[in-house]
Order: sequence, then C-alpha cells, then structure tokens
Amino acid sequence: MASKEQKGEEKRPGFGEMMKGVLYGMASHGHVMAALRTRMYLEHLFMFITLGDMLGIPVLPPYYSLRILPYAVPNIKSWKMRVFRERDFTDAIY
Amino acid sequence: MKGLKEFFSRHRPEIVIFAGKGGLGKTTCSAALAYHMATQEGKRTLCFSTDPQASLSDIFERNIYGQGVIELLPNLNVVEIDADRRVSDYQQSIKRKILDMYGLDELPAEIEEYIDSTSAEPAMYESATYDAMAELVAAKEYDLYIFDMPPFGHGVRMVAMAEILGKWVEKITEARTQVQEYEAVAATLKGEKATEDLVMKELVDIRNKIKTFTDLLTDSKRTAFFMVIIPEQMAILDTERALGMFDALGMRMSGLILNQVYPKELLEKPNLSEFLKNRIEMQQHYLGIIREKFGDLVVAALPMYTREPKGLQMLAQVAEDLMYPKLAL
Amino acid sequence: MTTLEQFLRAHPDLRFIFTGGKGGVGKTVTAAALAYFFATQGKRTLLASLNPVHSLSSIFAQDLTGGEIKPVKGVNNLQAVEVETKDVVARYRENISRRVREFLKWADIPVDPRPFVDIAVTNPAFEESAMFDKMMDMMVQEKEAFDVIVFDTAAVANAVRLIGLSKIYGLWLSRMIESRKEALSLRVQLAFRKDKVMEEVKKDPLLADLLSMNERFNQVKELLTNGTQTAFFFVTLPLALPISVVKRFITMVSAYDIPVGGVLVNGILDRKVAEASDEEYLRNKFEEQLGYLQTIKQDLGPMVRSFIPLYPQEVVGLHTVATVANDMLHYMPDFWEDL
Amino acid sequence: MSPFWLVALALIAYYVAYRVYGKWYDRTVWRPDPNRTTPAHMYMDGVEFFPVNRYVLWGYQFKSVAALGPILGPFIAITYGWLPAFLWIVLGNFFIGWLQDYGAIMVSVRNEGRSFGPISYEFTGAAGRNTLLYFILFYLWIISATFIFLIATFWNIFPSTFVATLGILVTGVLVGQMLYRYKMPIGTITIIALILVVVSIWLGMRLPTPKDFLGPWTLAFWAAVTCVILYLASILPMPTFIQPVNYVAFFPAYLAIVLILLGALISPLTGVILQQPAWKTAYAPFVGPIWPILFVAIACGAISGWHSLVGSSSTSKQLDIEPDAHPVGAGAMLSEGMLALASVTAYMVLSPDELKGMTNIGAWVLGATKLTAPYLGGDVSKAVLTTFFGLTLVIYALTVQTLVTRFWRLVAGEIFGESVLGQKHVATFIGLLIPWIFAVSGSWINLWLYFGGSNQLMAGLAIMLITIHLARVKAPTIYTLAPATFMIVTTLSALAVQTFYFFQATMYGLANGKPHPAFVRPPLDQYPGVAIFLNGVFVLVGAALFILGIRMAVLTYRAYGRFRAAPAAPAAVAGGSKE
Repeated sequence: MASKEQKGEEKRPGFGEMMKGVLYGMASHGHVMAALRTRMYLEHLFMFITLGDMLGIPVLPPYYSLRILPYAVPNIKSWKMRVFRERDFTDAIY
Repeated sequence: MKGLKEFFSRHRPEIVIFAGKGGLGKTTCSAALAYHMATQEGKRTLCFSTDPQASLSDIFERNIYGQGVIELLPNLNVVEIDADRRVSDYQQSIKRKILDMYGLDELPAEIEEYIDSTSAEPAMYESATYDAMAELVAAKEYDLYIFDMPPFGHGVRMVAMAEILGKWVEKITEARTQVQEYEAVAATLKGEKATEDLVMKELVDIRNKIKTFTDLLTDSKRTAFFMVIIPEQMAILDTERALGMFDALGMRMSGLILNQVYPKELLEKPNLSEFLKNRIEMQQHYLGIIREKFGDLVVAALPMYTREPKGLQMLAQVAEDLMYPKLAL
Repeated sequence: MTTLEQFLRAHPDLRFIFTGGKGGVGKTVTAAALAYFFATQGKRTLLASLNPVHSLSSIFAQDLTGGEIKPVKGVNNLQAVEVETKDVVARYRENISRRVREFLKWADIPVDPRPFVDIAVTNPAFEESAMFDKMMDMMVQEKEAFDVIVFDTAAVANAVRLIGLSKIYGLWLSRMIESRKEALSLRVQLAFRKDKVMEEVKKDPLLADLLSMNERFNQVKELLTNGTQTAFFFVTLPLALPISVVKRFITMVSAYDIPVGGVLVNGILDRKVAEASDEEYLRNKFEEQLGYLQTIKQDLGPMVRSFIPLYPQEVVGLHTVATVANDMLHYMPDFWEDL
Repeated sequence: MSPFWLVALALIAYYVAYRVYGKWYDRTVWRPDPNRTTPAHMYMDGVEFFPVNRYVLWGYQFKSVAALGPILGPFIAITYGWLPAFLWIVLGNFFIGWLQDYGAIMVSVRNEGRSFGPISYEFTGAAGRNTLLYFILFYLWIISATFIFLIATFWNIFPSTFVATLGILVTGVLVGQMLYRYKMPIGTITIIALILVVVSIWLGMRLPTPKDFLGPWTLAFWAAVTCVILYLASILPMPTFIQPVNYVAFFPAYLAIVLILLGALISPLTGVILQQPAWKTAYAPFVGPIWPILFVAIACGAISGWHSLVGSSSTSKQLDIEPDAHPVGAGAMLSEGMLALASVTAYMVLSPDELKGMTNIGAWVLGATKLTAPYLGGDVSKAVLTTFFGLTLVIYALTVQTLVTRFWRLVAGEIFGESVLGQKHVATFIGLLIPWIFAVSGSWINLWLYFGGSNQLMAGLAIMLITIHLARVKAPTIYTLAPATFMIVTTLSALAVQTFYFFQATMYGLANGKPHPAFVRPPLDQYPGVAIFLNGVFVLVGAALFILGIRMAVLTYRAYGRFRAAPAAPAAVAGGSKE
C-alpha cells in the first residue's frame, strides 16, 4: 500500500475507488501480508548467509557478500528491526 | 614412467594445478611446465602463483609479485597475485560503489567498519585468490592455465572452497529467487509492477563466475591435478592424506611427480661418500614404498639437481625432465 | 653473531617459542629439537603442533595424535600435542546454527532452513580461526602447567595468517562484539517480555564467547609482543627461496612488534662431507651453498643463531631429535667466519 | 411481517451506534488524534507495519471477522424465538460488540501495535499471557471440532457441495500456480478463477455424492476428509494454498451475503414473510436457559473474541491514522451484525414445518434460497441456489478453519517448543485428531455453545484488557467495564451450564451403562463406553475453559484495580509519542 504522509486531510476518494479498496482488502490483503511475511523470512535466510555477521553471528566469508552489501545498505536498519522484534503467537493471525 | 609429454598427448586440459605441501617444488614444476608449454608447444600459457611466498619471482629471477600479468617470453605469461592488495582494492571498490549509489559523501560508520574488518575473515584472503583465478580463466585469453596452489591444506582446500562457494551462491540465489517470487506476487495482487532486483543481477553474475570456474575445476577432462612428492616418510604420509581429501571431494588426481631423487646409479660409484650413500639408500627405501603405494600414479620424476633450479636455463632442464623423465621408479 | 646458546642465556624467562619459515625447511624438526633442549634443561616443556597436517608423531616415532597433551616417551619434562580443531569447529557451528534457528521460530516458509544454516556455518577458514583460538587457549591456560611452550606454526602461509590475524583479529573481534551487543540491545528494545529477554541476553553464549575470546586475545597479544617471554625463530635452508621468505617474514613480524629470536639455518652441507668424495652433486651443492650462506650473512647476519647440518637420514625418532638439539647448539660450520 | 422492516430497523440502530454513540464515545474516551504517529508509521517495515488505507483495512478486517458464527449461531438462538436473537444482535452490537473490535485496535495502536499476547503480558504479567495461551489452545480445539463437524454435515446433507468444494480447492491451487509460477496478471487469474467456480458448482450438481453412504460412519468419514484438507492447509506454504483458496472462495461467499441482504431488503416486493414465532420459550432442554445461552449461541454476530485477536494482530499495525480505527473496527463489526441479521432473516422466513427439530443444520440454506429465489428466477433456480448456498457454508467454515488449524499449530509450537509435540506435523495432527474425535461425538450443539462461550469469554477478557488500558491512561472506563463484566459473567455461566450438562450426561451414562440419548449420536451410540468417556472428557474440557477463564478474569480485574489506583501513566505509555 502506498503510504499517505499527509495525515488527516486527504481528499475523499470516489465511490469506485472505495469499492476497489474494500474488495482488495477483502480478497487480497491477507494474501499480500502472508506473501510479504514469507518473503521476510526468506530474506532473513538470505541475509543470514550473506551478512549474518552484522548481527554478531560470525558466518561465512563475506567476500562475495560484500557485493551484495551496497544494495542492502538502506535496508539494514529495518532488517535488524524485523529480525529482532520479539513475536508472539498472537501476532501470527493473518 | 611415462612423463608428462605422454600425459599431454592423451589429455588436453585447460587447467593444470600443482598441489602438495610446501617446499617440495610445486612452484618449480609449475614454472617449468609453463615454460615448456609456451616455448615448445606454442601454447599461450599463463602461470599463476597463489603461493603467498612469492617464489615465482625468485624462480624467474624477476619481481612479478603483485604486478599483474607479465609476459616473460612470447606465449609465456606469469602472474603472482598479491592477495592482500586485492582484498583491499576490492574493499575500496565496494565503498566507492556505496558512495556512488546513494550519492553520499561519506559512509555510515557502521558500514565502513564492517567493510574494513572483513579483511580479518580468514577466508577473505583465499576467496580473493580464488576470485582472481576465476576471473583470469573467465577471460579465456590463454590456452593453458597453470596454477601453483598455496601450500595450506595441500591446495586441496582451494577446491573445497570452490565447492563451498558454489553451494553458498546456489543457496543464496535460491533464497533470493523465492524472495523475489513473493515480492512479485505481493506486487501483482496490489496491481503494481514488481521492481527489478539488482541484487539478483549481482548474484547471477557471481554465480556464473563461480560456477564456470568450479565446473571447470572439477571436470577431470579439462583440469589436471598433479601433486609433487619427495622420497621421504613425511611426504608420503602427506600425499596419502591429500589423496584421501581428493577422494572425499570426488575428484581424481592426474598424477604424482617425484622430486629430488638421487640417481640410483650413483651407488655404483666406487668412492661414493658415506653421506650420499646413506641418503640414497634411504631414498631407495622410500621409493619402494612409493612404488607400492602409488604405483602408476607417478608420472614423472625429477632428479636432485646439483643447483637450485631457478632461472630460465634451469627451468628448461626441469621441463625436459618433466616431459621425458629419465629416471625410473 | 649471538649464538642460540648465548641468546637463550640472555633470555632466561622465555616461555613461548614459535618456529616459522617456508614449507619443507624443517620447522617441525627444529621446534622438536628446541623443545627437547628445554626439557633436558629441566624445564616443563610443551611442544604444540599447530599444523593442519601434523608430523610430530612421525618425528618422535610415537603416537601423539588425538589432540590431547601427551607425555613424550623417553624424555622427562617433555609433553606434546597435535592440536585438533574439530571440537571447536563443531561447537562453533552448533552455537551459530542455534542462534539462527531462533530467528526463524515463526517462519512459515516453503524451504527447509537447515541447509541454509549449514552452508552459513560451513567454512574451511573456521579451522584456522579455531587453530588460532586453540593457540590462545594454550598460551593462557597452560601457562602455569609449563615453563616453556614451543609452537610449531605450520607452513609459512598459516604462520603469516596467525600473525596477521593477531592484528586484524582484534578489529574484527571488537566489531563482532559491538554488533552482537547492538543486536542484543535491539532484542531487548523490541521485546515485550523485556525481563525474560534480558535474562536470555545476559546469558547469550555468543557474546560470552566473543568476550572471552577478546579477553584471551588481549592477554595473548601482550604475551606475543613481550620480548622477554616470547621469541620467534625462523628456519631457513641455504637456498634462495627459503631465504627470501624468511626476509619477508622478518619484516612483517617486526612490523607487528613481535620479537624475533633469530634465524636458524638448517641443512648445512659440511665441508668435510662435501670434500670426502669427488661427486659433482655434493661439490656443486657446497659451492652453491657458500653463495647462499653469503647472502644470509649479508642480509641476516646478526640474526643468525645456529646451524644444523644436513643429515644422511631423515630426522625421525627420538635419538635423531636429540642429535639435532645438540647440533643446533654446538655445530658451527668452519667456513662461516671466512664468508 | 416482511423481513425488510427488521433489517431496516437494525440499519437505523447501527447507524445511530456508529454515528451518534460512536462519535460521542470517541470524544469521551479514546479521543483519536490524526496527528499522533501510529505504529504503522513509527515501526514501518513494509511487512507487518505499514500504513494501509482505511477502505482496504475495513475490507480486510471484515473479511477476517465474518465467518460461520453469525450464520449458524442464530439457528440455535431462534430456539427461543427470533425476537431475542434479533434484539441481542442489535443491542449487543450497539453496546458491546463494536466497542470491543474498535477498542482492541485502539489499545494495540496505543501500545506500539502490540497484539493481545504481549498486551496481556504487559497488563497481567507472564501468568496472564500463559493463561491466555492455554485458554486459546482449548478454544481452538473447540472451534475446530464444531467447524469440522459442520463441514462434514454440509457435505452429507448437500450432496452437490463436496465436488464443488473440491473444485474450489483445485481452483485455489491453480490460482496459486498462476500467481507464483506463471506470474499472470491478477485480472486474468480472477476471470479464470470465476469461470472455474461456476464450473465447480455445475460439476458439483452433476456429481452428487451419495447421502449417508457409510451409515452412521458417514459423518466421521467426511470429518476425516476435512481433516486431510486442513492438514494440507496447515503444512503447505500459506501463500500457495490457504491464501489463493481464500481468494477464490471470497467471490461466492460474499456474493451470497449480498444476495441474502438484497433478498431481505426487497422482501416487501417478493412477498417473502416471517413465519417463525417471535418468542418460543425461555428454556430449551439440554441447550439451557435463555440467559446465558442466547448470548453465547450467536457466536459472532453481536460480539466475538476472535475479532480482537485479528484486530490487534494485523489491523492495528497497519492503521494509517487513529481516526481510521473507527470505520475499520466499529464499521467492520457493525457490518458483521448485518450479516448475522441476514442469517436470522433467512431462518425467520422458514415455516416451523421447514425448520423441523434441531437436526436440520441446513435450514439456513433453505431460508437463503427462499429469500433469494423469488428474484433470481424462481423455482427453476432453486437447485442451483441450494448448491450455491450450501457451498458458501462449507467455504465459510473451511476458510476460517484452515487459519484456525494453522494457528493451533503455532500455539502448540509456542507451548511445546522444540519438543516433538511442537513439531509441525505432529502438532497439526494432534490439532486435528482431537477435534475430529470431538466432532464425531455428535454433541455438536453443546460443543457449539462451548465454542460460543469461550469465544465470547475471550471477547469479555479482551474488553477487560481494553478497560485496563483506559484505567491506566485515566480515561473513562465504565463503558467498557460494564459490558466486560456482563460478558464475563454471562459466558462463565454459560460454560458452567454446559459443563454441568456434560457432567449430568456422564453421570447418567455411568449410572445406566448407556450414554444419555441427548448427548450421543451415531455411530457412537454403538459404543456406549466411548460415548460416556467422551462426555467425561467434555466435562474436563469445559472445566479447563472455565478455570482458565476465571483465572484470566481474576488477573484482569486485579490489574484493573491496580492501574485504577496508580497515578496517571506517562504519555509514552499512553500510546505513540506526540508529534
């Protein structure tokens, strides 16, 4: 979903757009979240074996990992947040 | 003993690798073979030393360490890489790339520190060497590549490393592919277009490089492995171990090269010194063991030279002995 | 020239001896001989082989394998160990793979994460780190049990790595510790069960490992650079390649402030042996040797501590080690002075 | 009377709840602030936390909360007559239902987007969270048992629905493949899927499964088939099985709601009228007295604990601005109320003859067909509509149950950790075997009431957590404390009543050597020992739910008292930082 930075005073969307949103929310949003979450865990795996030592876990030689590093730079912070957030079983309903 | 000439008449490897413990003459053999192939067989040859002891420079009596590829004679090219420098160059290039990609003036401290400290990773050095080899082979500029393997782990480690790197890149590509798949589906469902994954491009590039090289290394038709051995107990034990490691990797040794052998005929000399007599007798004892243990695997034997083999002239002699061995086992 | 005997007399507190040099120059033999010597001086001595491929057992012609410290039969005060890293590597791997699995607790993914974890912890270089780790262990832990520890530091490449490591290892370690600490504090920050996670974090085995490694590392670094306790001996042959290796090596070691004990020249063909016959082999070799020894004298002169003759037999068995130990202290080629 | 008037009345009531009471409540209690940073922005990670527009979120929340509860619950509720059911759906929702859904989202938003596990941990400590964990473990078993029973029953009584359901599942798998493997655009996929849904229904009608073909074991068989499907759903990757199936199922399921509502709204024109009595009795044997049973029978139409689990799990993490919580939380719940009303309507239009006895679980389908056939082609289309509505029932049950089974596996993983019981396959197996046994036992109404009881109790506890938060930030608490107390007392009583029934049945069984006839069904009537044993097990399950519920209630009330007495919490605790 595109984030709306201007808060509170967005203009009212038309009926068609509303319905589209609702339909998407009902039919696909859960699926999108499941896909994103699966993606996240796969990315965890990916990052562990490329830049795992960023988490203080000494893993494989990062010779070729370093080539991945430039692309990861902007996401490292949020990756760490995702990895370290303690999750509860009640977070898994989606 | 048939000699390397016979071997090369039956096989046309693109890569020849000399492995084995340090100090037995790997570098000398590499240099001699390169010399022969370049000058006698007219092959564009590259002799590559991964030995951090920089002995190729000593053998060719010319400083080639860290100088890139140098053409010593027509067709004869040598390179002795400075892995440390390669690592630091590589680190620099990554830093620059990050700065360029994001238009930064300086790196975040965390990232900078991360990159710097990677030089402490023990495998970094080996990976850099491996990468240099892969790069040279990928360029396909030469008919024959001769690698003088570093002595640690008998150079077999390098092959193991290739295998691990290969698996590693397979695995991360697999994970990344799946990441992309889910990303794409999320985008499709949202009615958006999935963005191109730059990481994937990089991975494909790395994978091609590693895979091409690893495939080449493990293809016994295209890569020949030789191990240098001397007639002493420790060398024999070592060789056995190395052969075991090879087996474990599912690879085949093309042959063993015996080095530093005193000609048996010397024993017939009437006034042979006690000293030499003892040494030769000792060698004869171990040669027997070698015959028993390795038999046909021994393809060539080099005599104990009266001078340390260095300089082009001596190399020609060594090459001659390698190709057409005069000694019998 | 300060002889080995003089050097040792001037350094009565030496506790850690390292031998280095190009492969095949006789490092292990020299290390064995040095250890033998210390033992016969009544010092409790440990000889530790840090080679990936050990040869102590064949040199002493007795079983010293297994990674345990074993007494060397036939010599009082001498114990030896062929250091094994399997246990360290295995523990390391298990530790890491457990940490990684923790993160994937809620992961519902279409792939089996285990092979990924396996590949992340498969690294031939772990063995090197582990070897270094073991060496640190020994320097710190066995200090009390032994008066002298002699390390045979394997082929030059490994030795370089070992020494090189001691410099960058510190950098790497401190970064690892920092990342780990950051990771743990993030975990606490992002936890809802803060007290429980805090408990876990306090007991984090990875951080504990890293910290103890760091502590040991600092101790070791101090020991390594202490000239009264530590000495690095370089072994060479009278041949061009080993000499240049030793030269490069010495420059490097000095740059790291590691005290150089000196150079031991192995494989000297004695004039008497060479002249006893008229074989071209020995004569030529002797001629060639003179040239190389000249180089040694010129370039490394003040560092040379002793000479070991070339033996007609391979050095195998206790008595030959004894011979080497004796020659190492007393043999002096008569032509050295004249070079 | 035409159902239209009831629906219209309810619409007005809900409008008032949403616009008048809701706005007033917002101003008085939560005071949502569009400028306060929501967790979606504060912790944006693009996976769990990211802002989503309110229409999408409304759709998501509604889809996640609307299930079989509001559809089948009223069937039991009208045992007492339709009027009490109607009133409860309208008033329960007005004063309790939406407050819970809305409050659950808000309390999570104000607590860094935490879900109910962490929130209960924070308010009531490890003991509270653990109690909740075990409570949920049993709760999910009970849900599973009822849903598995229902799916099996639907397949048996609507012979055309099994093949149609298979068709939907296969279509779902195909959609997954088209999405993941062939990367086709979603529009094309949807069109293909819809065609396949129609084909599935057609095939279902062409290939009806035989009724009762295994005699008394038929249900057990169908329940086992259900378990196999659920097993696959639990262990296969969610995005390639559960989710695409949900996607496909969405279309028929929601078309059904629209059709029924439409049927009710135009009933003055179609001439469908109410035939059920408004009031029947205040006490139904073996079901229980109207209080507390009515309030747990309609398991989701007026209020449901599941909603706060959903609302605090995902929705709250994606709320763009706080004022969105009102349309999303309250809006979705009130819409769910409409769904329940539509169902009540579907039952109300049936004649007492058509709704004979308690055995006809398919009554809803009958009523739905009756409501819609008049404007969808009359008698000719009845067969198609019956299949269609039957199928939607199965779909509602199955799609929710797939999530429940998977969730049970995660809960088991949390409880049993790395031991065998926490292992994926083992946990799923146990999470299905026990409900299967329960389902086969045949005491489905009482199980349903266990389900309703625990579900509404969950809701009461959720409102208590909301109240604790309000007490902590010194906001008015009476509007939630009172409903919470009412719900907790009612549901605990209901659980006690049901447990007592099972206890009676067990005693009866032990005394007479044969199970009580009201608490046993074929095939278990052939195995009196097993039937009595199961009744005994249900006593234990009821007791467990009851005890865990009481414990959790005590913990929440204690926490409430503590926070009430404590000085005002600092702003940071009250929610996100002020911008």
